[in-house]
Amino acid sequence: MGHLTATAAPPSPPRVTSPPRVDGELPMAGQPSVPFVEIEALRVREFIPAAKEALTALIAEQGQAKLIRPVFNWAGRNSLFPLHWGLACCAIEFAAGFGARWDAERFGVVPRSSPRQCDLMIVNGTVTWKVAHKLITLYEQMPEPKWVIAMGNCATGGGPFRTAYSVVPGVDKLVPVDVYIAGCPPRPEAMLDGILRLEQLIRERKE
Amino acid sequence: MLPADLEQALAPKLGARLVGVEPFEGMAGRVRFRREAALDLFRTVREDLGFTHLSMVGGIDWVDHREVFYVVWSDEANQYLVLSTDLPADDAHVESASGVWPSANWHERETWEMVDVTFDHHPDLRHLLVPDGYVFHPLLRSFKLHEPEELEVKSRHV
Amino acid sequence: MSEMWINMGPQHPMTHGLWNLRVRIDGETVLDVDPEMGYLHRGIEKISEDRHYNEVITLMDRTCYVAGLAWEHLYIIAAEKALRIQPPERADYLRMMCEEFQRIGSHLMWYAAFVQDIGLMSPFLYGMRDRDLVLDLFQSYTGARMTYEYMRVGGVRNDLPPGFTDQARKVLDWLIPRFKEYDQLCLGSDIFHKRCDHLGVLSASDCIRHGVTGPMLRSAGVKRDLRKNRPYSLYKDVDFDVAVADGADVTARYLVRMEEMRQSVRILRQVVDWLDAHPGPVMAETVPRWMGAPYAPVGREGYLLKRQYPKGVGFSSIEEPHGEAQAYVVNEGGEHPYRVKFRSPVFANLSAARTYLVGYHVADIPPIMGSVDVCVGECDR
Amino acid sequence: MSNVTLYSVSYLLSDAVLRAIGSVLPRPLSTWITNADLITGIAVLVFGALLLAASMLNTIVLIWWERKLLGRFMDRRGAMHVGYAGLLQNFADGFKLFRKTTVQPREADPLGFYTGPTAYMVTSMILFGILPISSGWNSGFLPLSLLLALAVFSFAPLFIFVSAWSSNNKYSLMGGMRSAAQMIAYEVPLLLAVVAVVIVAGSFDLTTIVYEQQNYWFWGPLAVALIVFFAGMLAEMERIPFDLPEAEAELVEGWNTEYGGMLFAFFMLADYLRALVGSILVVLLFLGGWTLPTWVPAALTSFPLAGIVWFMVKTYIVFGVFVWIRASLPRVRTDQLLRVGWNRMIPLSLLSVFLAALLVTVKCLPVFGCVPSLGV
Repeated sequence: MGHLTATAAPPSPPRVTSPPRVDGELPMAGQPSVPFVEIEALRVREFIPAAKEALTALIAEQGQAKLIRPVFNWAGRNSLFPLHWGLACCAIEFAAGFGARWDAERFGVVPRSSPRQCDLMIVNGTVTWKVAHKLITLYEQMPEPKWVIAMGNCATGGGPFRTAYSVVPGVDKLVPVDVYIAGCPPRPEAMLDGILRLEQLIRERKE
Repeated sequence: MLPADLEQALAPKLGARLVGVEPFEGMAGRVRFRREAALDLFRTVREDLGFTHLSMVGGIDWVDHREVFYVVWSDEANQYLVLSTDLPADDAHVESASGVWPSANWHERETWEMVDVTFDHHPDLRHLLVPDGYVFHPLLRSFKLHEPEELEVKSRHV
Repeated sequence: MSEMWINMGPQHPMTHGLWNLRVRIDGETVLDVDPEMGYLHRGIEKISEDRHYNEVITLMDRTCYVAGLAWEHLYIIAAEKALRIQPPERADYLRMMCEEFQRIGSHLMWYAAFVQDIGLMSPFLYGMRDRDLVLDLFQSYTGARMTYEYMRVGGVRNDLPPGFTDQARKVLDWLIPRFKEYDQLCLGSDIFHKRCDHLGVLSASDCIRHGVTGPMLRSAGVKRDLRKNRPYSLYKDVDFDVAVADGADVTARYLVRMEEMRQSVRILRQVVDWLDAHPGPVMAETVPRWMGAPYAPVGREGYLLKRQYPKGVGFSSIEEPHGEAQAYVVNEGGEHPYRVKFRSPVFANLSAARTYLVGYHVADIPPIMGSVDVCVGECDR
Repeated sequence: MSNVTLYSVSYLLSDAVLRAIGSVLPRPLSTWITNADLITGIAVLVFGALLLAASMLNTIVLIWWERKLLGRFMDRRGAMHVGYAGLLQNFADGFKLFRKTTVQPREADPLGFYTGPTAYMVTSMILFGILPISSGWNSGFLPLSLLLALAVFSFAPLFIFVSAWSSNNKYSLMGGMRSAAQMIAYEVPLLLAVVAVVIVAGSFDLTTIVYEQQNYWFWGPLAVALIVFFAGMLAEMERIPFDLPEAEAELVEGWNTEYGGMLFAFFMLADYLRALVGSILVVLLFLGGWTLPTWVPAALTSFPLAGIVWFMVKTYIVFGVFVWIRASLPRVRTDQLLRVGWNRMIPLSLLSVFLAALLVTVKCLPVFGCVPSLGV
């Protein structure tokens, strides 16, 4: 082992980390050597949403990929969780659709009570102006991607109550509707048919 | 219980404030009274005549005046009775029955918001069926229903 | 935990409809409740004023969507009184049959919803399954599962199809053992008794003070059933008992409803036998063609008033599956009723919510509200 | 058979792969890559991956099994149209939840909101690594594996409570409180029932406990302990009749009301992982693990992987009983649940410990081996 000479290795040039520049702001002199961003990252509360955003972006990117998209499409259309709520008459037929005779669970349709876990809102009945803003809130609480089925004439266009002072003439005035089911109330078969048509729509969707 | 019996029982207590008792199909009768008599009549009907159960309170808009009717039943007599009073349209108020029959509470709230009849001394007179802040009284004859298309056209012009 | 208000509704599994129960709780104890109604207020009374007498029937089916035929019956009695029309006997029997089948259907729906509230999962499906059989019967003679438009002023729309009575008897024979199964699933379980006994107690005097009727009143030991006390239609001709229970709690309401279904089966057997033996007209002769038309005439011309009816007020009250319903129909001689006012039993039963909910646990709210049997459609109208 | 274990399989796999890579690489790299330590390390990773895959697969099949069975109890068919007999239904659900947006409520605390479900999921997965499935499928000799499993099992209320509280929803909070109270109340009888098993078996090692059941399965002599353990497991798994924290009727979805997307999937998976672990523990402690009675024909026990197959059959039957209970019992109330827990279950579990001690002391245990239906 020979001893190292002082001149053998030239000193490495000091690495300069430039502070992030914000438009309209002058770079400040005498900043600490640790960049500002790293201090921010150390704060866990800020870091977790940032990491989540990056992860979501990654997943979204993956979702666009040709290989994965059909899988997600298949999964999305085969497991539609409708919101478990009942507005009016159609709610009874909605419940009958989950009964023993029709059993909507065959198609992977399981009602969930929390809007966070739903992808499908079946508006099963008359929507009044009093409940309108709650309906919109529920719709907004549902995570993307989400769909809406207007079940029955009332949800489609007000039905027999369209002239009434308290009834919204069609839920499409409030939220975007994907499938309309006619009937007053529609039979459970019609409800299942509506769900299957929605599945078809998802299958044919071009992203 | 016949209308004549009712009149006999009520007339001494109410005097001139009792307008009259008419026969009514399927009921003991229909007691018409002036609104000043409301509380006395309710108490008499409930405690002396035994009509312990108030079934419904409703209002009718007769354009020139408004009518409020109360349907009560008695278990012992196995009879219904309808009490009704006429109120002027510009000053429609009557004493609340909810102190006598607690079940009147919601019915009176509904009548208030639908037919615009104020119930004095009601414990909790606020909107029940229509949203808070709704200014119309839908069951008045002057309140007309229209097709939603008309509504849309109007709102577009506004 | 300090006191807080929670909103149970309008989207909540407990509500079985669209209403909001605001609850003030301390930990798990209920301190105060405030039902908030009107989320399904469709203005049926107002729309009726713009409608022809027979067109109101359409709204009646939607008023109470689990007991449409009972509400049709209620309205029809009041309208016939207001218009002074007498239906034929067979039509009355048919209406009774409708109402009793509807009572079974409604109670089965109640059973399905109620057992879900106490956490029983499978009986929900059993209740819906057996209700579908009743709905099949309705479908065979009215053409619809839930919204029938079957009754008309002056009678009913059409007679029964051939072979209906045999099918009805088969369904009745099927139902009786099922009721036993339901009882085994509920009353046979200790947990059911632990959950439901002495719960939501509403004594007879409280019931009367708050205008509570129907199974809730009968569960408090009061023997009041309009079919027996003030027989409307032809209920005086059939033989049945009034279901009464003591205890005024959730279990008592369960027992009353179960017994009512059995009694309905008993009534139905008599009614079906009568219908077999007595064919006849189902529409009164005095009713003009446009009023009792089997199919609604096309266009407004069909509704021209042929005859002024005498002015009058019709009042009717029937024992609807949820309780005592009343209709008040004012006829001013036109083709539309001047004013229609309905008394919904659920409306009164819910207005007493503070009396039977305060002091219990949060977990007790669903069974109690389940035992009340809320149908928001008829409450908000 | 007995010397082929999960670890030996993964070691062979890693060894073969690394040697194959080493044979094509130049000299210094190939010696480095065929290093024994590296092979061991890779083998452990493969071992973990196999465990993970097996646990995930089993969990998903378990959900399918529950849905089908529940459907049959309810007079319907359950999932049918996605894959053969709906077998792919849960994969579809999983992929869908993976794609869904995760909504974080504005007022929620992000730290607890995200770490809660993740930690719940991870601790439930660790459990699967501890439990032996057959003579070959285990993670080696863990002298205190039973204690370790129960310790990890009891982490759950903490994470449930954290996630419930941080999601800032009143229903979640109530669900979390109920969950914590319930799980803590039922830990005690659960552990005492396990003590009875340990007294009879004389070991805390799950493999030893299974081999101690050579002559008689423990459900005969320790029937009381089995009942206590079963009920305690029901409460720990939060299934009907003890599913108060998620009581759908009053608390919308209980403590996972605010969770959607992948975090909800974590909860769902972890719940069923715990259900699987609960069933596995019942099989290990009371139903003889992967062994079968001796009167069973040898052909049924000698085929490859027979231990795993029979173990899984038993586990799924035990889980079927859980499903059966779920389909036929109503839900109890919180105070009743806690009263039953403290007033009935703990005395019963103490009784079971006493009975176990008595059986060991008077040496009457071999009697159970003489009953043909019990004996092996």
